[in-house]
Amino acid sequence: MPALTAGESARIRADFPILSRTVRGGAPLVYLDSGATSQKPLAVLDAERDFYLRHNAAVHRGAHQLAEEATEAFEGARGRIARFVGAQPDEVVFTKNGTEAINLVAYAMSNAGAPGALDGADPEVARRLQVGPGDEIVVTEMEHHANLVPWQELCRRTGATLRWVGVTDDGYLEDPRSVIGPATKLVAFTHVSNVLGTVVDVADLVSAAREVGVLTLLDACQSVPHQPVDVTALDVDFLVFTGHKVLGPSGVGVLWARPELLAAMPPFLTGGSMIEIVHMERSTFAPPPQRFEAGVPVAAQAVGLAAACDYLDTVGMERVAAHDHALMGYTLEQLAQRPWVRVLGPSDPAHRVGAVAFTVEGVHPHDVGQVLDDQGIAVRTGHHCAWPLHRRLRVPASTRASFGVYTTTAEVDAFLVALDRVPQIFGVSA
Amino acid sequence: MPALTAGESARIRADFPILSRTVRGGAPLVYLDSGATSQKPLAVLDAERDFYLRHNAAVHRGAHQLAEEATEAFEGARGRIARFVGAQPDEVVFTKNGTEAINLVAYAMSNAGAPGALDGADPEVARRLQVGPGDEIVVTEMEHHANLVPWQELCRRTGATLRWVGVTDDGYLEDPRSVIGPATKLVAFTHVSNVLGTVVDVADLVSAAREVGVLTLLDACQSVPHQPVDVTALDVDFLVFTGHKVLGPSGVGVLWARPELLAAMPPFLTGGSMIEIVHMERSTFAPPPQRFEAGVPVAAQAVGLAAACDYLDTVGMERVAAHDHALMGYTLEQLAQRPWVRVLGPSDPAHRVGAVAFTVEGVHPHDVGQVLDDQGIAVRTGHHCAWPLHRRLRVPASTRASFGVYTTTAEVDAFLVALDRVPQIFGVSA
Amino acid sequence: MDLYGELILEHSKRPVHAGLRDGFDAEVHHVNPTCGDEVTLRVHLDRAGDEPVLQDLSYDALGCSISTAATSMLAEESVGRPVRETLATYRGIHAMLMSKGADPGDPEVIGDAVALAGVARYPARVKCALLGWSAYLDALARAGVDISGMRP
Amino acid sequence: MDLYGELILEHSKRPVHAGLRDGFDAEVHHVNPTCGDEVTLRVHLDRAGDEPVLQDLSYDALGCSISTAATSMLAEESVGRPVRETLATYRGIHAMLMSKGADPGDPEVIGDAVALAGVARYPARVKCALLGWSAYLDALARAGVDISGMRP
Ligand SMILES: Cc1ncc(COP(=O)(O)O)c(C=O)c1O
Ligand SMILES: Cc1ncc(COP(=O)(O)O)c(C=O)c1O
Repeated sequence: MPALTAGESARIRADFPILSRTVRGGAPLVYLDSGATSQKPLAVLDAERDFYLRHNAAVHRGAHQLAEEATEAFEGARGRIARFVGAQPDEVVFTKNGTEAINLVAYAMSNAGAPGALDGADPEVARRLQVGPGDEIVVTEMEHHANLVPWQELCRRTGATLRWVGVTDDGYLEDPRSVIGPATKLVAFTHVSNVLGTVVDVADLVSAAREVGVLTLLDACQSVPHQPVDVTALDVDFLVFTGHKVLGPSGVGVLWARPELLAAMPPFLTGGSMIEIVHMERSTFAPPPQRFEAGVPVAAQAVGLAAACDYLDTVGMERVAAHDHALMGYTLEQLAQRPWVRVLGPSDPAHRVGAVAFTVEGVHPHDVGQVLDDQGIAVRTGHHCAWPLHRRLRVPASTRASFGVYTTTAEVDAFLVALDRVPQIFGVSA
Repeated sequence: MPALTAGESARIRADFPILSRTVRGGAPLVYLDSGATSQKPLAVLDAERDFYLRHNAAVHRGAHQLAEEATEAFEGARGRIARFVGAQPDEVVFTKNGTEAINLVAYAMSNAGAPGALDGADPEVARRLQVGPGDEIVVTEMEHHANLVPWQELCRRTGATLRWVGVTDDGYLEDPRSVIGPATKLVAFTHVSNVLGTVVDVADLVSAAREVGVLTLLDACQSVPHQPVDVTALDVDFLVFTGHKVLGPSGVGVLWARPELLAAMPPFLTGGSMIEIVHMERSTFAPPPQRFEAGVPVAAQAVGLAAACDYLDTVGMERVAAHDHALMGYTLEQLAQRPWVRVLGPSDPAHRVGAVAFTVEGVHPHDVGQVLDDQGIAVRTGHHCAWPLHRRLRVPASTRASFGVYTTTAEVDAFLVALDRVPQIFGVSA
Repeated sequence: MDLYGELILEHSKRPVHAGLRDGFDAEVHHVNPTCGDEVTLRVHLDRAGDEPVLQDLSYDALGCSISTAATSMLAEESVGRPVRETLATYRGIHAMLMSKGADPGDPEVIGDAVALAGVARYPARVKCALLGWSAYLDALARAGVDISGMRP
Repeated sequence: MDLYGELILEHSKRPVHAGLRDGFDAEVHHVNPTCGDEVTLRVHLDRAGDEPVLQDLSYDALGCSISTAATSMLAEESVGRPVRETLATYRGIHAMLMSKGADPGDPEVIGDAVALAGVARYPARVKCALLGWSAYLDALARAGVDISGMRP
């Protein structure tokens, strides 16, 4: 699959007006922070605005024509987004971001311990959802805080124990089978590290989990923007991603789960639109996905995210992946020529997607970022919400350049030129 | 304070393009469903779009110029929205909707029971947040499901007991002092009923709660859109409202709380941006409001909501209230002339805001709504997420007309003309 | 308001076979959570012959004219017939209601329910028209009839 | 890159009074959670006279050049002076950093810290420049000095 041509790149960039702005007194913006959040094409902004200007109403709460149209737009978006990851519409739950989607699962699991919470659920599925003292939740040492802290808190609430698969010096996962065992209830791990770009061997972790019959949750926040993702092929039990990193608006995240799990899970947020019958004394709940979408939902945002799926599918996710791969290869190759730069994570571009984090010998990553920013290059500095991973790699922080579908090799060049000023400014040897 | 003039109304309506569309084969839209969700003025849509087109970046997560601008826009919005309800910026937490804001408090209270969750908190405040068997949560019989089901579930998780203040036949609250007592931990009640329009006597409930020294939470989802609201004057401990009902975008809600409560409360959603230090074994959390805003926040939506506050303050909330009052008086007066209509709730317009729910003798509310919808009048039918209230008033459901700042007397007239067809169509006596 | 034709109003005011009767094989209670419509429905099967026959269908419906009329039509059309045939009626009604107005319904197959054709233009009301039917399918399933492949 | 002037680079490479020394009244540990910068800081007060004097300020700083340099300047400027005077310096630095570039800082009041004036143009870095100062204020408070009214 070929990378994007210069002409295609130019056409894509024209859909993102923010990319032609300048920063810091006239420097053209070079946005290499798509790992934090992506920019949005006009088609996404137009879809959201069109929803508000023509169909806005509370979805699932009215019978008048606007309410019908809004409901149809919202449920249409659910179907579209489901298709983007090879899922069925009813298996897709909308949340406000990836973080809420992970918390939803963590809270459903602790709520499963409340009296009556699993009444009517398939007993075998119910058993898999229950967590208590002696049980273990397994994560990895390369997780984003969003896929670590909710599990720490689940353990705090239930008395379970958190364990983790370690990371090697070169940014791969250690053997999961030394950690996953009969006490494990759930293995929650990232598809792609938001710092190292490492593409995790999902099949290996899934088979390790299957061997002991436990649940798996995949944090796909950093893979869905860059490569085709198919829930069936991945064979996990839960998958999470977030709209704002995949050209969509902020305020919308996605939880996909196997239907039998959603059917058994007790609710997380409760209120309107997720109920079946409400009495003052007690309530019963609607079937999924409604059971997990309390309150007026993020309808305009879902419609925007569906437009983002359309946009990416028009480019073609295989080509998006090829483009990312080309950028990754070029960036690693160029950085390798700079001995004062230490790239974190795998040196083989075939094992990486989306992001390149690095340190400069003798210069704090913040200062590196500042020098880049002053030349218009927007990168992220700090621990990128993966503090334990940085501790593991014995760096206090790092500087990260990350790519989007609109990123070009020329931008990588501009980044390199700006980077080359760092040694001189801080008087370290280049 | 005078109601809006015809000229002012016309100028306002021009800011809401959706109001000039037609429905059901050419009927002009008469949108009387603002209680479900309000329409959005162009200024709000423009503010959101402008944020995406010029400043979009992950807030609080970067040091480059876009990230600075996005953070400033987001925190500026927080300050603006805080001012709208007489609060300080740091006392305002953004959620995805009103429902999440209420769940946040309910989960913080059950999480308070987890080991170590209140370490470092002021012991007196900590005690007020802890809930267990023998404790009581008090709500009212007129609550929206969003302010009922989360408390039922809190009781399920903690073993506490739910109690409620009853509703009289004419839609007022019964004496709260028969329910609020020494076992009460929290009194959660609505400011304005989304069905009856009843304006609750907040001062009375707050003083009943104070007499026994317990917390109060006010669901202001239906008051903030219609009248000036000031957290200091109301003197409650928590206040919740939702952006989409107050001319703002969907996907943003607000929790206001006294700073000493926020300071002591354990987190609800956990992940990035809400932490202080993260180790694999354990984490510590940031001060409020960040502690309660995990993940990339709803920045564009907050910016949109701030623009909605600007819009309403330009009209003037006192005048918005006067306008609503005029519409309410006129609607009640006109409906009173139709003996086949039973209006639910107080007959005195001075005790009502925003909504008029009613039934037609011998015709199901759905059918009433359908007849109206077919003539372009968008109203809501059903239990309006307040099922126990309908049961209490001995009606299976109702039809509700609700107002926004853009609603006109002419629209109420169109509604009445359409309504007058109901008796004839269903062969009941008019 | 062509939606509310004579037949619908007639069925909703005087629902056929209404009321709950004894001697049933299964009883179910279904609600439409968005609006609060409810139906309690019982099926009584005759399994003496080659295939099960719906001997009685009794119900108590609380809801709008569409849901009440639809349940009444279901009862009128189905009582006394082989279950298999009633399921064919169901498929016909379902197809009509999902057609957004394109399918007017075949009176040979669905009887009085052709009067519900207008409902297809109002997606939010389709659930009302199907409330009784979904309760019926559920009751059959609980009475041990294989309805697999029946829910489109 | 006028931000990284001689003085900042000099202070960040050779921070003044760096290292943790014994004989202190209070020790605090502050972090900047968005980036992971950390500082451990100790104050040692001399309370013999009319007003407390900062006898020693020792610290261990892990962070960017801005936060390290700012902490070094704080130490250089403050050690040996009455606490009251160091708080005046703090107010001067805080005002400069919050001015978005409008206030260049008065060298009479804040000393070498005028070199940090450029930081005011980068809101996300202001926290870096204040990390050591906020630790210092906290340490004073824990050592029993009334700093009320000091945090603007
Ligand atoms: C009184 C009241 N409380 C809470 C809510 C919940 O708000 P949201 O749906 O935005 O979560 C609503 C509206 O649906 C309401 O009317
Ligand atoms: C790997 C990973 N997981 C989870 C998240 C959380 O996503 P959000 O901030 O949208 O909740 C992010 C991004 O911040 C991420 O990079």
